Amino acid sequence: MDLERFLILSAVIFCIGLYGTMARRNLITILMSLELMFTAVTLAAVAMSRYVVSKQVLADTSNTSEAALQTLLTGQVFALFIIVVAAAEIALGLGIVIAFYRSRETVDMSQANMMSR
Amino acid sequence: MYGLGLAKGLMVTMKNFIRPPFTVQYPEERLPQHPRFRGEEFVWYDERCTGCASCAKYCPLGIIKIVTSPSETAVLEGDKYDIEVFDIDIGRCMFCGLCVEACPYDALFMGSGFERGRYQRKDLVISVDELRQAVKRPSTWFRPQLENARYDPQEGEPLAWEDVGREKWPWHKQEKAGAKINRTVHRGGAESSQDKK
Amino acid sequence: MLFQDFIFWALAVGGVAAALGVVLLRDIFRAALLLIVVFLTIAGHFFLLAAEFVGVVQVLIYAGAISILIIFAIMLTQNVQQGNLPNRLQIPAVLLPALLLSALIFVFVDTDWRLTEALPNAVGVNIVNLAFEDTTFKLSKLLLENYALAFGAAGALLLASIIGALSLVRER
Amino acid sequence: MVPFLQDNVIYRGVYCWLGGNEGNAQWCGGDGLLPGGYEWVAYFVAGLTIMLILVNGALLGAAVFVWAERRLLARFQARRGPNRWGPWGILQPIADLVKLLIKEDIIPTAADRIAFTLVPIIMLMSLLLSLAVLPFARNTYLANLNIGVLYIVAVSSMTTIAIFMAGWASANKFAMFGAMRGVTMLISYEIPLILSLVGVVLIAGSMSLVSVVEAQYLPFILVQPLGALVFMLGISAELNRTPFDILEAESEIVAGYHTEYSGIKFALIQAAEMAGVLAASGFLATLFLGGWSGPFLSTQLGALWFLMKLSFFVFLFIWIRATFPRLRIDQIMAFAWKFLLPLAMINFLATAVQVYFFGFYHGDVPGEITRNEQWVMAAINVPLAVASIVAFGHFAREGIRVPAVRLESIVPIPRVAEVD
Amino acid sequence: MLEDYFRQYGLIAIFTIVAFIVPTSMLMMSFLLSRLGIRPQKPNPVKQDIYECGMETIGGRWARFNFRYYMYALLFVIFDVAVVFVYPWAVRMGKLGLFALIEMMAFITILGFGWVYAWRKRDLEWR
Amino acid sequence: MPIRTEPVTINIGPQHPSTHGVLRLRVTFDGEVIVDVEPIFGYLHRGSEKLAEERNYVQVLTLTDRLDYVASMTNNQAYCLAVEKLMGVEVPERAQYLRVMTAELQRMASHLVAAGFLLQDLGALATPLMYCFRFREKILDLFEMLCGARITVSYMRPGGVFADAPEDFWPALDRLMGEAPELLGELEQLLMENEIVLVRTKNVGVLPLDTAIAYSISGPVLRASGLPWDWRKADPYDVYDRMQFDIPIGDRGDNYDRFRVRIEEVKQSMRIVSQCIEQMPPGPIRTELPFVLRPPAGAEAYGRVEAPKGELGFYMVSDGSIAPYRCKIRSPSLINLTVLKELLVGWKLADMIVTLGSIDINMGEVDR
Amino acid sequence: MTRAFQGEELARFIQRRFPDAELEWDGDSLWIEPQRVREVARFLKEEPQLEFNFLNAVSAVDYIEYFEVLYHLTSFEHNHSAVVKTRVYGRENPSVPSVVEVWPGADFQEREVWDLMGVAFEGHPNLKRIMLWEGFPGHPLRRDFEDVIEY
Repeated sequence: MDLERFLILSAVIFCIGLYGTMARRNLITILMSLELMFTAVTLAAVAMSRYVVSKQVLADTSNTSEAALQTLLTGQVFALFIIVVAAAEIALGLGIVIAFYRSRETVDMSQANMMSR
Repeated sequence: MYGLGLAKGLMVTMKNFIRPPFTVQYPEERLPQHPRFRGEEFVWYDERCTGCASCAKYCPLGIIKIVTSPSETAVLEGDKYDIEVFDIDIGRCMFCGLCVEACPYDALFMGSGFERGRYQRKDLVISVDELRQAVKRPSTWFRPQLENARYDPQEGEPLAWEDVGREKWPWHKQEKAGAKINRTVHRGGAESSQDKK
Repeated sequence: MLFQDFIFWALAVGGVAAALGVVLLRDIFRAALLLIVVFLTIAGHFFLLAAEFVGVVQVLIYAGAISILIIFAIMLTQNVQQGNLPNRLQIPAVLLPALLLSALIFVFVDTDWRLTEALPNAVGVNIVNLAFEDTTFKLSKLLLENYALAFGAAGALLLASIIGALSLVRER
Repeated sequence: MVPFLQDNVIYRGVYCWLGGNEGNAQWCGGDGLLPGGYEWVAYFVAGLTIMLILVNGALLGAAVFVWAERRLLARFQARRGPNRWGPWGILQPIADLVKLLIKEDIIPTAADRIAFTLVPIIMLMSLLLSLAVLPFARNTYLANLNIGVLYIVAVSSMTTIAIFMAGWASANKFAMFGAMRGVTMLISYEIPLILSLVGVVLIAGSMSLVSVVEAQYLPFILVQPLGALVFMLGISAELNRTPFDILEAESEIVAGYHTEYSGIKFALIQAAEMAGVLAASGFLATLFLGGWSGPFLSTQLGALWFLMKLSFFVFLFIWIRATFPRLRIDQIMAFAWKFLLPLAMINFLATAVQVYFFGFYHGDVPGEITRNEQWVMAAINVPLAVASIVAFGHFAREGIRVPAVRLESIVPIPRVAEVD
Repeated sequence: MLEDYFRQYGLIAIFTIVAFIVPTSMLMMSFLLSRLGIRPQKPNPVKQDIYECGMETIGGRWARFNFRYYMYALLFVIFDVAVVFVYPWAVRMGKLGLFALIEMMAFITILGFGWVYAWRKRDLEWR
Repeated sequence: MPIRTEPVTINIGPQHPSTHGVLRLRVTFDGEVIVDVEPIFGYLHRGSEKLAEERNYVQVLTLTDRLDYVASMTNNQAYCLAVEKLMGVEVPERAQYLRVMTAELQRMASHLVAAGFLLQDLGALATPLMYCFRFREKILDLFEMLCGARITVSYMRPGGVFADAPEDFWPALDRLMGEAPELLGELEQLLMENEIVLVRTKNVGVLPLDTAIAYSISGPVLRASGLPWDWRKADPYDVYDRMQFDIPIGDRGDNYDRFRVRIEEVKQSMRIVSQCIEQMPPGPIRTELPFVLRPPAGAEAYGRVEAPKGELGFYMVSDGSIAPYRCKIRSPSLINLTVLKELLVGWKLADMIVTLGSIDINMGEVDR
Repeated sequence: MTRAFQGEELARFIQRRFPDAELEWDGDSLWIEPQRVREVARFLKEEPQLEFNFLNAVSAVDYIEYFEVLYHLTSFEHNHSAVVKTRVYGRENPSVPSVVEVWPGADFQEREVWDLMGVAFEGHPNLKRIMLWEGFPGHPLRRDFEDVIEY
């Protein structure tokens, strides 16, 4: 149950984030919900990395060299890259929100459909 | 080089760190107080005061209250007035010393205290009884005779009324002083206080 | 394992509650503070999963940097206390994640995972222990050799986001 | 018994006293109080002992520091300082604490009560947590994490959030000013702070503070002069010490982010700040001055050496506070981004090249920089530090020129002839 | 050793709880003192007003702030991410060799461009 | 389109750690930058001018002590000059020398306070302030020796000074003049080259000369803007025409120049004091005047001095009675404040406090 | 020495520019008509031989039947000074043109005169009470002011 509970937790947080992105009007809340989803995915990746082993490693059980062990950490590397992407995303996303706010004086998503004007 | 000024500043503070501190531990250790210091607890000589109320008149704030009445012998023998009330409201006093400057008989002097903290304003009013009973260590402010005698209110003995005058009591000597005050008057202020020292 | 289980459940309950707070609270500043709590609990999970470097990066970047950026953006825009309003799509917004969640849970439970516990102990040493000891040390090799290109791309992405975000926000 | 417990003096003592069973007899030399199978109790008690030391050390240290700062500042200012309570006024902080404890705790009506109350807790918490990895004597620490250096930075970055919460929750404009300024400054100084430690990590080959201390054949302040300088400046900004105390600049924004705090909450915030100085001095001593290692008897007198080095930095902090005025926010930002950041970069790149060269020289045994090599690095890095400070100094000194006051003896001559 | 790892982090977890309890208990103590009547608790509207130099607060409570603060936060986020990535490399610099060194230099240089860009565009200045 | 940041209006004062008394500034900020300033004062208004109409000429003197309570000697001097002009009285030479000497000592004390508080406003945690006060304390000690009070001296009288200096005053003064250069040098060393002070004050709060003149600025603030105008030189009163001294002026009129000019003026004051000690003639110290003065009816006079804060003037009108008919006080602090808005708009909050401090106002004088 | 202009001397300057001005002089003071204050002020500031660029003080004296408003002027260029006065009659709404345009330094001084003496200055940009609070009854420096505040 070790892996599953982490994955389920990750799924729950992901879905809460999904709800937030769909149900809220404030652009900043939407971005915050996106961040929730990002972290949920990161959690899943790290949990996988900790508990799930790839086919090759399992097949080649005699190989305990560093290189093989390192493949176990691929999930963590993924998590790191996700964090980088999340940071870039939030920087640009909030930049867009600020630019939006600058032209509309609001951060309300329901006003965003007037973008074509 | 950048930072040289900062380093100089650090050196200055370090120099002061090593030096003994400049301030003193107040109640235990006191800075020398100069004889001219204008302070509280006015020194007032009943014997000298005629109740003319010049001081009250010249007080810029009007905080001196004087009530006098002629003494029984006043009309006949030319005695001075009895002083019934001589209230000084220290709470409003600004210690300018104009009352002392105005006193023609050298009866009022500045004191040299500064520690008269009270919880209520009305306790700050000095009454005539307090003035009579107070230890008489007048400040030498505006009293050159005391200053010439090098009188030090902090160290010196309390002064009697004969010792503090600017002149040798010319008007009391003959016709006024004897009626009320049974003291012989024969010593001048300046010399006598010097003698004491 | 009792202690670890306790920590897990405490963090999980706290994290889910905080996450719900993030999306449901009306006061957007408090929502942002709760977002920090979510990040911290997830960092705790990372430590539980023996990923200490990822955990500390999570604290540093998510809780320490991204949340500050979000809070600043909130302060820059209006209506802090009433800023987090729901929109009209409440029913689909509840239904879709609920569906997705049930599907995901089904998949997670149903899948037959190849677990690391299945790895045999080679030469008397637990391979899992070996693999997750000093992860930072091992991560560096992966990052800089196996994923060198991605690493370079991350640098480029960061550069792009600096330039992009600055020019978006800059006052002109 | 795991190796990490064997090394730790306090763990070992408590463990042996309580739970030393047969399996550990070879290094405990006897049985403990508890029967076998209860090692976890011994372990737990040992951990709590260190926590007790850390918590009490931090809080008492903060109290002593308050006293020391007030006394020393007074001496720097040619004053006497508090001297009524106890000998040399040493009981003054206790009196202050009692006063603050029984003082009315006012929460403004407009404030956000929950966030307002949480602030002191978070501040003290992040401070205490950062102490967990500090080795304050040989093998004496709560935990020796592999990511120790980053752990410190990460945990102490929570203070930023607390400061922001304080400003926001107070609903006070001065507090908000202080908080916005503070957060902007703290985050700006975090980058050079993190970068300046890379050099240390490069030489030590590990982020664990214990390894860093062990790798210091020379104090790293010589090997990494730039790193030490940047870290020192960065940490004094993180601690809101002069000249970076804009977030509680009393002459401008009253008390900054803690304007509305009173009573015990104020005491806790102050305690966190004061203990923060101690913690920062501890980190400086550990990372750059060799921590518990001393010229002699560093095994026995480790705590003493550590304390001495810590006091040195504490004194330095107080000295600087007594001397310098405060910078303005734009200057502080320029200082971080235009002066400290490039210096940290230079330090890090130079150290990287040096370490690479020495690693290459060693061949197969990397990560171990010997004493002589550290001397060589010091010889390279000290002139480099001076050179780069001079080079980048002029970015920070924009607008400084030689003082310009002239003396004029004459009033301008009137154009119309004077009629006398 | 994973066991060692969990022992250490277990201690940190306990320490977190202790570090939470210590300030909280001090707040509780103060609260109890007010219950016991040792500490006064006499609120009134003037006392609980916001401090603004003795005058009533002008304008609303929520002041929106200048976006210059935001620029620094933006720069900070990006640089923070970048700087953190230096650490895994730094701990095994010796083993990774020239390629990693060059790669890290390249990474830092790329970010250096961002820094130079921000400098040239005067984003590092407080205008 | 820029983000519309709502300007924030904040009260700085009257209860603020660094507004130099009970001055209230309603400041509007955009971020950290000042958009608008409105000084509001009157919290210390005592109606000195009205009070003066109900007191005799000597009693009014005690009111002047309380105008700029950091520099009572110069206040006394200005008032006495005005009354003497009104009466047409000559002052004995020795009294003039004593006046000049005490006024210069007072100027040193006042400038030290100004410099110390300026640095306090810069955030220097009271260290320079303590050093300044240590110096000032020695001067105040001399005042106590001379006239029995340290702050509200009431030393001068129309027609002279009330008493000659006691004998032990002169050695004490010599001692002070001996150690003054070292004390001042320490202060200069601590601050004049300090990079932080330089970046904080140079080119900050620049007051161009034409603005300064248009806004009737006087005193060190005017001189820092570059005009060597000093009433002691331009229209010498008492014995200033016999004194050798320079007028320090600044280049740009920024905060640093104002600070620096004050420090230089302290040095010049030291020069004047030592000249006074050298030239001090024997003789009477007070023209014999009745205690209650009665200037001729309809007489009016404007007496002014170069007070440490600027031109301090007393415009007196007499109706022949024992009290002045009108006593208008031209207070430099109030008039120097006029330019505050010009000086502050566009600068930052931190500069505001420093600029305010560099003008060196005294609320006792502003509100009167 | 600062040379104090005699009233007569100054009057001649002003008469040359404003021939119809009604002037009085006595000793070193000069009286002008109140409605002409701003013009004369500008002339005094700009005339190259006078150049009174510095306004020392604006004062007002209550002589019961009229208010006298005084301008103490100094020229930094020539180091001379002058006193220009004007009389305003009437106790209800006495008013003088403001000289803030000419000398911005008159701002607070005119406000002070208005506050304490009750002489209004036409054209002052911000004429409101300065020392006392808004709504204070009367102008305390007038000779006939009676204290109505209950303490």
